[in-house]
Amino acid sequence: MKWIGLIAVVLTGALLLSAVGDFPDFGDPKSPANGGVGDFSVSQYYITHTEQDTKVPNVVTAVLADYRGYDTMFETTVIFIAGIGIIAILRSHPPGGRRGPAHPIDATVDGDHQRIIIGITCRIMIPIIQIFALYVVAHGHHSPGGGFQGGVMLGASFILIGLSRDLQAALARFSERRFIVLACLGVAIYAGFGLLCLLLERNFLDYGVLDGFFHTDPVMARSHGIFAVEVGVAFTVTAIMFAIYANLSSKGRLDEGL
Amino acid sequence: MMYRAVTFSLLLAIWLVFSGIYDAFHIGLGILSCLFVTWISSDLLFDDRSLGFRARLGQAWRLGGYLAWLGWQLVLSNLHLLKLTLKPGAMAEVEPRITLYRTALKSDFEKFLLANSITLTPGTITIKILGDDFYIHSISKFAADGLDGQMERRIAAIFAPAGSGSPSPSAD
Amino acid sequence: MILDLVSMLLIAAGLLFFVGAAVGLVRFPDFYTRMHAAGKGDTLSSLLVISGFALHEFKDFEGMDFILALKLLAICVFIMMTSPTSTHALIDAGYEDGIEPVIAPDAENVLGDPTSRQP
Amino acid sequence: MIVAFDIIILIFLVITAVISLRVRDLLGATMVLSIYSFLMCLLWAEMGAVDVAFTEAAVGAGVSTVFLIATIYHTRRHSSD
Repeated sequence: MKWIGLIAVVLTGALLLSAVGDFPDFGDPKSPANGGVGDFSVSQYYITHTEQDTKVPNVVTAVLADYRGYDTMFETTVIFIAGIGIIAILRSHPPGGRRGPAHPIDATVDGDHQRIIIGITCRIMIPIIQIFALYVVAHGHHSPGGGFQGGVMLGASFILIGLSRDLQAALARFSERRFIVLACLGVAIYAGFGLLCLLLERNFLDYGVLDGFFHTDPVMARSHGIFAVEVGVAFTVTAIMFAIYANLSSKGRLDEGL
Repeated sequence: MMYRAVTFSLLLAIWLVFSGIYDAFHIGLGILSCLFVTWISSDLLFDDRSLGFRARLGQAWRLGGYLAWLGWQLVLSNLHLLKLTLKPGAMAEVEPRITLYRTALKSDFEKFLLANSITLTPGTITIKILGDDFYIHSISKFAADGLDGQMERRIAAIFAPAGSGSPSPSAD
Repeated sequence: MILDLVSMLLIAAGLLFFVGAAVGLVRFPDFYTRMHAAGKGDTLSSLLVISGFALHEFKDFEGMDFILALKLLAICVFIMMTSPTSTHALIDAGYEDGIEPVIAPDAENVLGDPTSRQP
Repeated sequence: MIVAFDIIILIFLVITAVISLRVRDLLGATMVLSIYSFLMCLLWAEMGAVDVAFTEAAVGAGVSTVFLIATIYHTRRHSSD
């Protein structure tokens, strides 16, 4: 069996390597991505028109959430489905009784150092991590970042609570009901803003029509629309990251964690 | 309530430093985010809430002074390490040992500060804390001898209440 | 000009400490002594390099430069807090895993054998 | 874009990829995989794709390592091949 795998890997690798030769050079102005076919180029359009179309300085965010918003919506949905799949496969209740009590760290065996050194460091760092994650979400327009990165960091801060104390402490802040609702809410926000545009007789995810909704001109409305959609992405990613950790670390019982 | 306000303003200060864009939209978002984080994890930043605001301020001021002293100790620590690694023949001075250090500090935060300071200063790392006993790995005899009570006295001085003479056990 | 020179000096000093940490990581005899090199060399050298960057960006005393310097200072504070904690966590994990420490002949191991777990 | 830097990172990428496949101890393989992710993040940041580098640092080097460790903790630690 291993030999068949090796043959497949070598064949695929040879194909990929032979295709590398056909790539345009790095930074080639005439490559299809940069120069375009004929005289129309998508990337030229993005670079020159993003600022006047959407008032968003970060071109990547504008492409991600506006020009290619459809793609990002289904990326969010893929994350949502992955999380729901993990919950559906792993989630189980312990036999007899819904939930066992939390196990405190046994100080006589492990010592106090985990509670004192690691616990206090995590306690001080977690609010700072959370505020930084929200900063990343809110400043996706101006600097690198956005819903995915901020959401992952916000989820990671809850995972850190689960790692440094136990899972119950994290679940007390972000219960199962909350994270499932939040995950659904995120996708609903994204798709809802798209549908809102559809209801106002424009294309799906064409935020320019939402100027009445945001009380601004159409260009700023696109900027605000991007922000709203990023918040939706952040909700889903936060909830799903924590949901995956909670289910994986407790074998789906959500009782004590690692 | 007071501690919630302090947490909120600390977080808002961090947000303002990070943000760098000061229009109504972004500051509004910042206030919303800080409110959210204060709501979800305000109990994390400060554990013990028996102290008044003024005592806290004094502690924070003395903590700053202590951190400056610690920075100097960090430089000394690294010079010692550099000498051990790069000077030819200095490898003979590497005599690792595990020593016991008993502290009189009571509260968790003081112990935390002492443990991390020990880890930062010359050639010593805290391995375990069992009650009042710190088990410390030192890289050389010089480093192990550096563990006199000076650091502990400085930490106790930070959290000593200004009025009374006895060290406060409840500071955090 | 002077600021540039000072920032260069700081970065060079930071790199020197990095070299010390890297050499120590190879030359020291066991896991515990290597953690000394890895944990401490990292902290001070990162602090020095970052403060060198902060000084380098601090050219024309504008508002944004202060903000940038404050951001770098925040990174310094985070490193000061998290680095000793991670060093401690690693060394404790190594002890719990039963790695035998090298002890100098004139000293005794007060913590006891790591494999027996209880001091 | 510094070519020498690129080449060093790419060499380390190949080394870490091979190590993470060869190591029997799955926990060790996870740690090497996290180093791989971090090198990938460096490469992207160096090529100017800061957004992608940010995502890789948060997801690849951060959260996915935790997920893998949580999974290994509840399954076997050693791989059979």
